[in-house]
Amino acid sequence: SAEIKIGASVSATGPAAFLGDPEAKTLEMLVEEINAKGGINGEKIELVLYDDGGDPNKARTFATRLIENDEVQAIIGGSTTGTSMSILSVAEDAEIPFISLAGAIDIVQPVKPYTFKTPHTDRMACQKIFEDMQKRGIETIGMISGTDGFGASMQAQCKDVAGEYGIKIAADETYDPKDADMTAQLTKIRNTEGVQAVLNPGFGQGPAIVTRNYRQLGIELPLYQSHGVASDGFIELAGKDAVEGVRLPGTALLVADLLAEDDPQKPVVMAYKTAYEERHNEPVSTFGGYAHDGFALLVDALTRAGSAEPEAIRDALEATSALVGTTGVYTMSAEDHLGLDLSAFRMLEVKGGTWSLVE
Amino acid sequence: MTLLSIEGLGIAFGGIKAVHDVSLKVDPGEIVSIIGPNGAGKTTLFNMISGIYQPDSGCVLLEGEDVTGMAPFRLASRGMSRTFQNLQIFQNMTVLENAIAGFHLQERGAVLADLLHLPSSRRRARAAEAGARALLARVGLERAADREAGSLSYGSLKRLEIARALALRPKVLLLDEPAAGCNAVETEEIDQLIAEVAASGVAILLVEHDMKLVMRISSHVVVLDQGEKIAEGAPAEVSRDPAVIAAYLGSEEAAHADG
Amino acid sequence: MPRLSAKSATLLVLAALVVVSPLFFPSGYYYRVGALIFVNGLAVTGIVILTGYAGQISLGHAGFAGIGGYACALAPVHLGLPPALAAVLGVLISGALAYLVGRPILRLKGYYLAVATLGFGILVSMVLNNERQLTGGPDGIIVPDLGLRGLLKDWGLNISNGEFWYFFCGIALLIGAWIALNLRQSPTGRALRALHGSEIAAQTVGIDVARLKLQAFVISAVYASVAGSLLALQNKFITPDVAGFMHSIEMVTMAVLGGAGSVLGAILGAGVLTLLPQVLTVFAEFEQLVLGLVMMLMMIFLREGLLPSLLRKLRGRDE
Amino acid sequence: MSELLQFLFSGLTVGAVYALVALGFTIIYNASDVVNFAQGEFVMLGGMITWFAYQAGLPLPLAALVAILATAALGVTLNKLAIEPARGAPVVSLIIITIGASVFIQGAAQQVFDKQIHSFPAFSGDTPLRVLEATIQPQSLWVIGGALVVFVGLWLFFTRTLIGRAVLATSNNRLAAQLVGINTNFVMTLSFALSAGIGALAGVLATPITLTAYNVGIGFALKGFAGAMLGGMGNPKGALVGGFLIGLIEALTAGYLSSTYKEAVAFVVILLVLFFMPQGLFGSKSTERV
Amino acid sequence: MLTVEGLRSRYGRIEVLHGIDLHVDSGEIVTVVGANGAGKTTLLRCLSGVQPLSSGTITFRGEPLHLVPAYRRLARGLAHSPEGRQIFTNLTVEENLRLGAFLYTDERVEKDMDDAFQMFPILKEKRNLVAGGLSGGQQQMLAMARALMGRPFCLLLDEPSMGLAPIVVQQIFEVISGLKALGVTVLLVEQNAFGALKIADRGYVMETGRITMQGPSEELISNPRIREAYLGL
Ligand SMILES: Nc1ncnc2c1ncn2[C@@H]1O[C@H](COP(=O)(O)OP(=O)(O)OP(=O)(O)O)[C@@H](O)[C@H]1O
Ligand SMILES: Nc1ncnc2c1ncn2[C@@H]1O[C@H](COP(=O)(O)OP(=O)(O)OP(=O)(O)O)[C@@H](O)[C@H]1O
Ligand SMILES: [Mg+2]
Ligand SMILES: [Mg+2]
Repeated sequence: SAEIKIGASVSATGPAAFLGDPEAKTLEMLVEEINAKGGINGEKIELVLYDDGGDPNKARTFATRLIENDEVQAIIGGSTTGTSMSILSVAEDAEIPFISLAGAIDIVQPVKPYTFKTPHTDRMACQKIFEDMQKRGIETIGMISGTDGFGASMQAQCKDVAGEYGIKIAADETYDPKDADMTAQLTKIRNTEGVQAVLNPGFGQGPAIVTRNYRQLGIELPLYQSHGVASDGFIELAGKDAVEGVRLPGTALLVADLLAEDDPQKPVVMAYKTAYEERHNEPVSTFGGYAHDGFALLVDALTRAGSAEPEAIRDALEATSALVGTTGVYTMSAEDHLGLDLSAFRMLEVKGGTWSLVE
Repeated sequence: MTLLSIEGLGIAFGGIKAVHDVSLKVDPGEIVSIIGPNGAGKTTLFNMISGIYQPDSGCVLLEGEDVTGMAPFRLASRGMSRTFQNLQIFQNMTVLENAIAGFHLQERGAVLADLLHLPSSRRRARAAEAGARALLARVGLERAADREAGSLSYGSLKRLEIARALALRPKVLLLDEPAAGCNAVETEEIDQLIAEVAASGVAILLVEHDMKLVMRISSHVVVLDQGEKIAEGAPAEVSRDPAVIAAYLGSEEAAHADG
Repeated sequence: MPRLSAKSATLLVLAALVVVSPLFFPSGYYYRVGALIFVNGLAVTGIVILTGYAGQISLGHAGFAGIGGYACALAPVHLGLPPALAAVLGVLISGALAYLVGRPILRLKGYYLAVATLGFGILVSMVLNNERQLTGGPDGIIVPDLGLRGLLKDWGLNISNGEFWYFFCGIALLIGAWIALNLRQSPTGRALRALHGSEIAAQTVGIDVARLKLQAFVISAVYASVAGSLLALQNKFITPDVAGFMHSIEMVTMAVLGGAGSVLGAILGAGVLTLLPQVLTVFAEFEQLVLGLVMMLMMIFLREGLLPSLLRKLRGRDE
Repeated sequence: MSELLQFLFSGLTVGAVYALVALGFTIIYNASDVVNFAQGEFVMLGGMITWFAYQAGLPLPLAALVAILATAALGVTLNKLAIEPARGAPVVSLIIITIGASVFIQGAAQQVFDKQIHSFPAFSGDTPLRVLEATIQPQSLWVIGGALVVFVGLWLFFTRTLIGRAVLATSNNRLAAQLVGINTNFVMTLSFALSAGIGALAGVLATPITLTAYNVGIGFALKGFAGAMLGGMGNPKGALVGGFLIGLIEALTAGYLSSTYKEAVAFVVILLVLFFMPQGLFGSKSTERV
Repeated sequence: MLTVEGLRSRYGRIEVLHGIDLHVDSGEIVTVVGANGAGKTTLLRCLSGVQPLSSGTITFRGEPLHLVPAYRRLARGLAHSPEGRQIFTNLTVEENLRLGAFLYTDERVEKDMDDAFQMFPILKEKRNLVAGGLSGGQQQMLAMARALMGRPFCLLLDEPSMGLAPIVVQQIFEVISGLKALGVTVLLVEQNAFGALKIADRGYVMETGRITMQGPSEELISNPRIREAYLGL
């Protein structure tokens, strides 16, 4: 058939279901939407979606399957860095464009011809946070990170980039994503000389528990969370009282209603947010947004390429310019297969139990 | 030199002396029987001799060497073999394989040879199998060779254990109630087998409650009661000992009763 | 007609499967699945030796797979070893570690052994996760190419990546199965099964139980390590997941599901559990549900494992 | 000093959760020699069902009761449909069945409920209690109290009641148990109901602290298993002490040594204990004479 | 009291009992003798319900028993002291006995326990010790005592004298005879055929899964074939 076949392998179950589940739901929704509108250049899109459970070995198998068996023209997916790395090596070998939904910079650095990615990097999140800290005159901080892929990767990036902002990490603690109590680590941080703020990279329940324990211990220092928990669910889980004053770098999606009317992202995020929440009856998350953007990039490229040849798609992807997504505005080039800058992030703070923009 | 000699062996469980200061000797070709009431400490004595329990006191000498508390598998390689009152069968293997297992010391070799199926490994295995079949025939289990050991009746298992113990070609053989679960006729077969083994120069230590068997084949009888030796001597002598009759036999006829 | 021994029959069936299956493969993806089955089959064959023969449970064998895999990732970079030698290094480290760890913990029995091995596996995976400088942390690390395919190409044998790994792993599995089958019928194998039946009786026939268990543990660790190396080399990428608890559980499940006492059975189990998720993608949403259900049903109705139970049923019908 | 106290509170809170899970393991193990790897799923169900019932408008105590009863019923179903039909199967097969059940329940939970993380209010509010310089959540006291109550209950059950003795007899020798008139099927049903109920209770008590989601079961199962083995499988005292010990070791390691390797330290301690006490701290050696 | 008709039983595919007919009248002591592997143990296991029948019927006190699950048979009055003793090795001697009386909660339990201790004083000495630590013979006594705690009308005994000292063997046979006075019916499987036949009223001879001979004890004792094959005379 003349259909365009797009493959996806995401972690809809398993430890990274947090990421993969909204991604899968988003992709299914968007494909349906676009087909209802008559497809791209008149051709319908068929989505072949697999759940790799966050296992890189499985992801590699599914990537092989998508390419060799299902003969897709492009792949979106790889919710975690590990699965993305697995998929990209297959895709590069087969010369099929691949848009990764994972955070690590290694995925697109060094640039690989067929691999792109949508999420801002952990490093950018760290930079955004440190910028904010700088503004508040914070120089010494304590970190408490999850040992999962997300937490560990961001922990490393933040440690790496902290010096550039003149920030000293005086305490560096971790917790297992399944841990139930972090008061021991937080006590240690509190008792560390000179700590002025605490930063918690991680996703899942860990950050919620950290936030609660933080208040339980009565720590008054500013608490920074990561974009890993940028969702309304986090406020609910951590409890409105505990979460008051917490800051984190988030995407426009989270504060869709607060965006200025002239904000270029406003229409895009509002459309996605309304559609998703209506359909799935659960709040949108940043991660679903990555899939949204990945799909938008692909649709945009397909439209411009006017062909579903992998080669043509790749070229068109690389030529993406000023595409407005939920995460930010993408402008790709041969040297940059991510195409976002720090402006993609907005510093948010919980005030009165809801997100607000930090000016 | 005595083949096996035990000197002042003793052990206690939770303060209770199960065996206390027991000494005895066995020479090649001899059958020494240990009798005594239930709980007298016979099996415990066996367990100490064969290295399963560590004695609290005393020592075990095998061919003049002190082997007290030595691991069972080392004792096996020095020529000690035994059967159990509570059957210890390799339930997950066939009857034949159980018997072959008894040949372990003769058939074992380099693991690497086994992994690579080298001719030496095959040769050893073949020899063991032939030996095992012969032994099964000797205890009347040749027809059951390929059955799963777990599916044998109690009496047959008892005999399988004897076959396995004989496979080690022991210098000392400890038999714990070999005739339990066998009727009079079957007991006689076992009786003969033991006598033959002894005649071939093996030292045999026997625990058995079947007095007919004990009286018939023992060269020497040791009587334990509450962990202590209360009498010893020739079978006929012991069976007339009033202390033995009171503690164990119940009546003198019991020693000669035909049942 | 002389009766085929179980060993020759198993090897024949396996060899036939490896060689004939590709005739029916519609696409390259099937080679990939085949290769995965062979790798898992190899790991599980080690479990057969440890659990099926010797009756010792391990919930930490993925740790050895992790060591094998990371050896291939790290040794070429840090020690400059070629990947194939790195795998050998992995085997040596796994074997040595199994020896050191096995000595104290193999005294434990049943669930206590299970929890001790579990602890070992968790320690390994924790190191792989947390020593980011060295291992790349949870995000994983790139594994250099084995280079053998290039070599084959130079010799005029040009096969695709998928095909290469399919046959390479297939051969590895055949060798692994051959060794495990040799062991079973050998004096050592018999001694292993004997200690499974009764450790006390095994001792009294002269079997050095502690040593033999240790040997089985080391051998099975080597199997896991080789499997881990093969996986890493063919994926060209590795994450600490290979060493994770779930992977250990998966290995044991494959072995038991297929029939832990039989090499062919266990490999069959590996096949079923590797294929199942691929087949179940049709159910997407219900994949886990169905997987759990299949596991339960198979164990309820084929309690000795897939192959032994099926053979028993077949034989039952003959008579 | 206040630091130490804070670490101890942390360890006790987490340890109590582990202890509750470990206690859940003991019953089924005592009845059947099987470690039920689906135990963690019972904990998950306790939390998830409570949350859903609570969302649906039930008052929290009633929601919790519903969750415990529903989970107990599920435990019975699991026994009837999966464990009983497999009677006589080797223990490894039974373990695989329980693992299969765990996978199945998880799969079902993500269908019936959702994949989100949930929590419900703590029973006695969130205002931390201050002890010297340290603080503890009121909910922690609930969990610790729950672990102690369940322990005492189980201890009395196994040592003081004939039916408790019958449970032990069933695992020790099923054939003999039948011969003395014990309905071993009933014993199994009862064990699964109790075990699942205790698991669910753990979930109910712990969720305000640990939060819950469809996939939290395996983590609980693992730590509970480790705790039970450290204390000696099958012994309620062992489960209690083992669970608390692991919690305390983790908290103290995180506080004084390294939070990264706190679990490693816990497992090293387990390995050390087992090296010297192969049956765990309180496990009784089974006496089989030869 | 107990009637067995056409009883067949199998282990897997192999049938080991090929149609057993036998009956035990109220108050009788009946013994079954046979060589190793004849099927005696299997027969008793069928009667107590722990081994399934493939066909045949068992009638006990006028009611069909073969459909009653094993654990209810003690309540019907049928107790079994099995081969291999099958005591609860992890429980204490006293707990073993109490579980023997699992069905009862009245005061008689204490009295029965005293009786058991009187019969086997060694058990009283060891009452608080774990049963697994007992010697073989002591365990055998415990198994017998535990069966009696169930207050049976009919007692199935599988080689009760195995591993017992001669003095206790005499005593056991006296106890069994004594049961008769108490109105307890006994079906006794014994390798000590001579001793068993001496106290039994009637006997059956079992060979490879079939009953090949039966009759009053005296008759069997004097039968030359039996004397040669089982009594070794
Ligand atoms: N492991 C143990 N734990 C506790 N007590 C033990 C243990 N082993 C032996 N005993 C005690 O030691 C005593 C001797 O037991 P042993 O088995 O040696 O007796 P025996 O002479 O073989 O008796 P039988 O003729 O009944 O077999 C018994 O009272 C027994 O309870
Ligand atoms: N679990 C089993 N599986 C298969 N076959 C069995 C099993 N148990 C017993 N058999 C077989 O059934 C037959 C009868 O065995 P049973 O134990 O009833 O004999 P028995 O008369 O009690 O013998 P013994 O005097 O040796 O105790 C034997 O051939 C035995 O091998
Ligand atoms: Mg004894
Ligand atoms: Mg019998």
